Amino acid sequence: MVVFGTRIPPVFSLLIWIALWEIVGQLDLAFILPPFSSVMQELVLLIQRNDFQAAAWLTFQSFVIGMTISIVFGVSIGFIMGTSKIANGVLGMWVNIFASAPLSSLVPILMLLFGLGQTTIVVTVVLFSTWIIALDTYAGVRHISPSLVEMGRSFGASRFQMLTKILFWAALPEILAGVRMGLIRAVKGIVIGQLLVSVVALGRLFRTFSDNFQFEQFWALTVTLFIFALLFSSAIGWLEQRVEYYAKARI
Amino acid sequence: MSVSAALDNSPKAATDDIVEVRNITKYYSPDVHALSNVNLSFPRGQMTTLLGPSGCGKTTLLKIIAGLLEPTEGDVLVNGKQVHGTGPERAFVFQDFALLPWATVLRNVAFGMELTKQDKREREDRARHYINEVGLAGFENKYPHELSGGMRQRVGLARALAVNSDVLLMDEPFSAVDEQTRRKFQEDLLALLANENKTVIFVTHSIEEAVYVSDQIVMLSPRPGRIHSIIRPEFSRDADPDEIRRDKNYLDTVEAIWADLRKYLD
Amino acid sequence: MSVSAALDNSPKAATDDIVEVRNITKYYSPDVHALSNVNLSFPRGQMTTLLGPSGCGKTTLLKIIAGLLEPTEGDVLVNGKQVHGTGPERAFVFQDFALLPWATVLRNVAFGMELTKQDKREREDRARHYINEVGLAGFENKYPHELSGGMRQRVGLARALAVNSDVLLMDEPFSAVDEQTRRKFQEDLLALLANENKTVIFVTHSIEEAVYVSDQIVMLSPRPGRIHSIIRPEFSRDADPDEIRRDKNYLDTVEAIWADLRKYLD
Amino acid sequence: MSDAPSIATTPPMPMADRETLLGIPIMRVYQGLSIVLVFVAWEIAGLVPISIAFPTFTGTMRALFEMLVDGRLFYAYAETLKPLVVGIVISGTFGVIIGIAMGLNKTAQWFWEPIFVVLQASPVAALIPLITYAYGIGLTAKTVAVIMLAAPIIVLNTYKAVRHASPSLIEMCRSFQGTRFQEIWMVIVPNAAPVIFAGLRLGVAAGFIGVILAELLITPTGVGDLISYNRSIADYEYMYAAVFTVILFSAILVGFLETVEVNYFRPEKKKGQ
Amino acid sequence: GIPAAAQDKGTMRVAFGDVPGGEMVNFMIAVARAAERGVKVETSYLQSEDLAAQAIVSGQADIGVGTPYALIQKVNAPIRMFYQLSMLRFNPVVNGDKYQAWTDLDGADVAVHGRGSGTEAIMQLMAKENGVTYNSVSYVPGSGVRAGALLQGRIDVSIVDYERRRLLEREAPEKFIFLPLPEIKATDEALYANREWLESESEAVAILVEELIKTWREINADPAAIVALREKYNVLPDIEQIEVDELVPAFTDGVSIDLFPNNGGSAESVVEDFTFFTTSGTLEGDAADFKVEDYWYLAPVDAAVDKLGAL
Ligand SMILES: Nc1ncnc2c1ncn2[C@@H]1O[C@H](COP(=O)(O)OP(=O)(O)OP(=O)(O)O)[C@@H](O)[C@H]1O
Ligand SMILES: Nc1ncnc2c1ncn2[C@@H]1O[C@H](COP(=O)(O)OP(=O)(O)OP(=O)(O)O)[C@@H](O)[C@H]1O
Ligand SMILES: [Mg+2]
Ligand SMILES: [Mg+2]
Repeated sequence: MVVFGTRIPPVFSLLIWIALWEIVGQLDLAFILPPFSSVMQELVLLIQRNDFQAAAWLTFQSFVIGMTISIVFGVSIGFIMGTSKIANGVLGMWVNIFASAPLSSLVPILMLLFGLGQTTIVVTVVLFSTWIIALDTYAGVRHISPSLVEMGRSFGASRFQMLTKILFWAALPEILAGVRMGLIRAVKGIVIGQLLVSVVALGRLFRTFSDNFQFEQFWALTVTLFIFALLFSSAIGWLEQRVEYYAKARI
Repeated sequence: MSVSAALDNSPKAATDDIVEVRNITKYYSPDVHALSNVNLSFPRGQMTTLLGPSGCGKTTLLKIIAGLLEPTEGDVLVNGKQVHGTGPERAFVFQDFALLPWATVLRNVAFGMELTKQDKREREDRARHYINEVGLAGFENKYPHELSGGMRQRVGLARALAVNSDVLLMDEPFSAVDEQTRRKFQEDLLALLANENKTVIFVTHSIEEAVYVSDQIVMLSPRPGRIHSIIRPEFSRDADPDEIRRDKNYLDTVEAIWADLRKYLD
Repeated sequence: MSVSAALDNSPKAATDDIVEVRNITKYYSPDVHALSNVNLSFPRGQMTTLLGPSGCGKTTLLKIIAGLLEPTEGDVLVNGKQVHGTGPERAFVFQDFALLPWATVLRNVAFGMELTKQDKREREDRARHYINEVGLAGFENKYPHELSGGMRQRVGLARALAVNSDVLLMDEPFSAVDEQTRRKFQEDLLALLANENKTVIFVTHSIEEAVYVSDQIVMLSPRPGRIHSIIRPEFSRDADPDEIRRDKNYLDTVEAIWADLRKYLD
Repeated sequence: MSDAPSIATTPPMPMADRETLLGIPIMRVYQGLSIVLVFVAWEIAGLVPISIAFPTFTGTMRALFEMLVDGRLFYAYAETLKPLVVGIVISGTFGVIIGIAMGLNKTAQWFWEPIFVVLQASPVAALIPLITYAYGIGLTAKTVAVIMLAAPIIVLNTYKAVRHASPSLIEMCRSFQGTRFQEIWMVIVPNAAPVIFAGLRLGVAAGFIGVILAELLITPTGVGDLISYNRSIADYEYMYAAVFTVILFSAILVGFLETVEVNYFRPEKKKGQ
Repeated sequence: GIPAAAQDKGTMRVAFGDVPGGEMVNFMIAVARAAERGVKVETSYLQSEDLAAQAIVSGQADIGVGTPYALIQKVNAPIRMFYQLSMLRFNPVVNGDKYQAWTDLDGADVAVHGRGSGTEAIMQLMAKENGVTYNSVSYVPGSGVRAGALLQGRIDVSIVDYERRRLLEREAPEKFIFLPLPEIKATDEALYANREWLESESEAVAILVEELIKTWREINADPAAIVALREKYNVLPDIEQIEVDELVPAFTDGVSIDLFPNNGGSAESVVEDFTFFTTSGTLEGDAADFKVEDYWYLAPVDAAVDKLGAL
């Protein structure tokens, strides 16, 4: 948007929304919505709490482990689907079901199978992110220009060279897009899962805050999660931008 | 100009054919019959063009020669020996260039050698040489998306030249660049090939281009592709481009081919 | 053949120019200067081609004439009156065809009339007429994706003809179809236009095409596009295509233009 | 010019995807096998059992069948679908309108895009427990949960679709003197339709998650109630049967929407296949 | 902390079916004391009681908190309750603007915890006794959620725990009327575990049970001691300040209504449970047919009471 000849970047409209929030909060219009400023104060306190830090650290660790596993899984499944018709038919069916199913309803079952520790959270991350990574990788593999593959073959590339020197790089933009989507889904999955079973302190904090009408803290926790999700996904977005230039150049 | 009958190789060519195809038939599926019993010889050091209406099987034939497609029946011979699959004596130049978007011009040109694990230093020197040769000196560290279509095709050509194959296979190499660039490219290609001793097999839709660049033109009939006729344009290639384009033989050949092909169009 | 100096309109044309552009300058942004002070006249009933190196502003000029782009400076006159925006007297034929993928050939051809809310019955009759005219009878109920590139372009042409504009604007109408189809199309287009009294403004990269189809060729210099020269090929269009392509005037004109343009290529 | 003598050539083997087994396409056979495999694994895990709270596949199917027969399942889905349908209709209508506005108007885009991007990328489900305080425990609360999850994705997809409408089609419309309204209605919207529908499909999937969550977190009704009630009385077979129907239902729903889209909105696709 | 001298007497993993809060402080004090005697306790907090029960059944945790009568009866789970933590003390509550007494509730919309829950049982029992019929019974799990909905005016008739009763009285004094209940003698929360585990870890279980009884008795004697004890053992350091402030009044109230049994349950209390839970429909069958040892494992409690003397 341009005002008085200056271009105002879109993110600045968020400031308007925040201002609106502050006003609604100050006017005390809805008791579940305290002013943004007091939420921010609580946020500063929140991130100093031991139980929050422990929960955040545990979640973060599980995230890194879970995402690593689902990238390996997802990319492999995507490549297998992209290269074999049968695998595509069989795996594709399951991947599609899991990618669109309300997996949250499975989280209580996961707890049963994987215990009350970190494993369950890691599995949640994997369960929520693998499928979309697989689907995007598959799209990426299908998207690879056949002439690039033929080029590799005509210069005598081995299967391994083909995979590591051509196919992987050619599908990279989609893979990254998939990883970003998977990440967003995993954050959502963890939050939903924790609301449903609350193995880590995150879900517990949400419950405590809402049960005790501590809405400042509640929103502070929510905002923290939002920021975390946005930071994570913009980090990958930045990586995507770096490979975007050739994604655009592809035919 | 001589229009020889199909299958009847000119005696001179028969003595030294670098590539031969015998009884090639190709079905993509039971009801897609792309090529039917094609026999052809490609004389060493000459430029042969495959010409024909759209969908007649030109690309199919070229890919079979390259070893990228298996024929349903028939053999491909290189230097008299039957071959299966791709081989270092044949290099492909792609219509859509097939450059690695994430690699620089230098790495792209050296890529064929990278795959055969040649020493990095050596292959880059060689790549640089061919980058100069196709007139791209100074662009070594650019990425494909920073180049114009014509320049990208030159990178693809340099890559094929750099692996030092005897046979260059080109599938409509100029169709993705604009007309004026294309015309320039044709002239440059001829100049370049005059120095290198290459055999070129070239697919095009352009009758003028075919006649202008080739020693031998193979005309295919509509699907299933068969050899319709083989034409050897006969005019001196020593004249300058403009003169060639006014040459009576040149114009007659173009005209004869056009008269032949236009009946296949919708 | 006469190569007139830029800006110097031939006296005959001046008497009846259906479209005129005056002092057209176009900046896309302060540092993208696409056109610089272009003055041109387009004689009624004639075919004018815009020719020039890639990126010189041909498309920009055509869109300004069509009213799809606002010039930074200068005016467009149609029938002597200054115009702003698009108008029913000018119809565009798009390079990428611009057909509605969800509409049949019939609806696509009638679409211009649908927009001006003509009676359905009437506009479909008219559409059918032009579908016949461009040789697509029987394809009325097909969807664009079921047609070949050449057939799609014919649909785009029929759509432009159906609205009965005096001026047809064509931006590289044949660049998306293959060479042989294109050649056929050129001949068909000339035959078609011989019956309809249209003024055509045509952008192309192909020198042969420009010389073959046009009454007047406007050559633009590289960005910022200025008029480099205006050429009126002079040979009889009554001869058959093959003869025209051998005509000395034709060949000379092609050669002169090529000599001029090749210096702009990389 | 002589044609080569035509030698009788045998066509190649039929392609893999045309192969059939007893008249069923081979792909379906493999898919069926994989499903059987998963169910067998489930059955074995339930027989071991890996946990008392983990029923066998056959037990679950028996429970499912029973709930089908006595109508409990239908009643539950009728309950669940109420807020889902209302929520999807609301977020579909307003989502598409806002999305189109964003795609056509720079200021609208400036204002709405970041907030929807934030909402889409963030775990808004965290706010579901708050809904009770604002909207109580009834249909409204659940509808709000559906809207919260479904709207952002519908808006953003519509916006992107409109944004990326083919510029040459728009120019074509303008060159034939189409009005702005015609441009939007006859070119931009149909052109964007497939992506808008993809967005609606994703929105329905997200909304379904929303309604299930609301039923698990706000008040147990419908399928959520089947899950939590049966869990609380330790009828695990029924609980798993309910979870199973949730997954199955969403797969069927998504497939159904795809069919609707192809059949009614893009005739050329249907004809092409 | 655990004194270095204490030897390892085993580990127990406790799964709560609720988020940590003030009402758990007494239990955690007993746990801390057991820890001092060499028992290591790990705690996890799950979203609901039935999830916690599943965790015990599947071996993900050792000790659960709740009253898993239905679970034991339905799936014949080899789990047994072994310590009675608290008594069922619920508070039926109505919006004072609309209703004043049980007899007003004919045609009212009632919100209870869950289908087949003790809260529903109580509300249905009272309806029967007062000859009224509710218009609808809806299920809103979580006393906190019901309290919130009451405050918001979204529901008018419900039943909450004593903690939420205090909250309602604090947040909206005068607005709500708490309806009278006849005395109900049934367990609200008990500790339970796998029978086998109880036998194999008898030493650790004995220590825990002893400490529980001691702590319960201390608090029953002086509810205000809860604050000092919490500080001494650094129990639940992260709970909210509001909850800390509420500790003394809440425990004082609790003690006054006999919320915390002195002896950790007995065969007699179990029989009373049978009576209540069969009436409420949680258990199917006739109360007289139930056997204590099918549901409870009283050996540790009996031993501890013997050792400490019955009160
Ligand atoms: N992978 C494939 N599977 C099935 N049919 C194919 C395949 N590739 C090509 N065909 C069909 O085989 C025939 C020959 O195709 P080919 O690409 O060789 O023609 P072409 O002469 O190169 O055409 P063009 O001039 O359009 O490039 C065509 O009818 C085409 O539809
Ligand atoms: N929308 C735009 N914004 C900014 N610059 C533009 C835009 N459209 C075109 N240009 C620039 O203006 C110049 C003229 O463009 P135009 O498309 O008119 O050239 P052209 O002669 O049609 O080229 P070509 O032969 O490649 O079609 C080019 O340098 C181009 O990069
Ligand atoms: Mg081809
Ligand atoms: Mg252009």
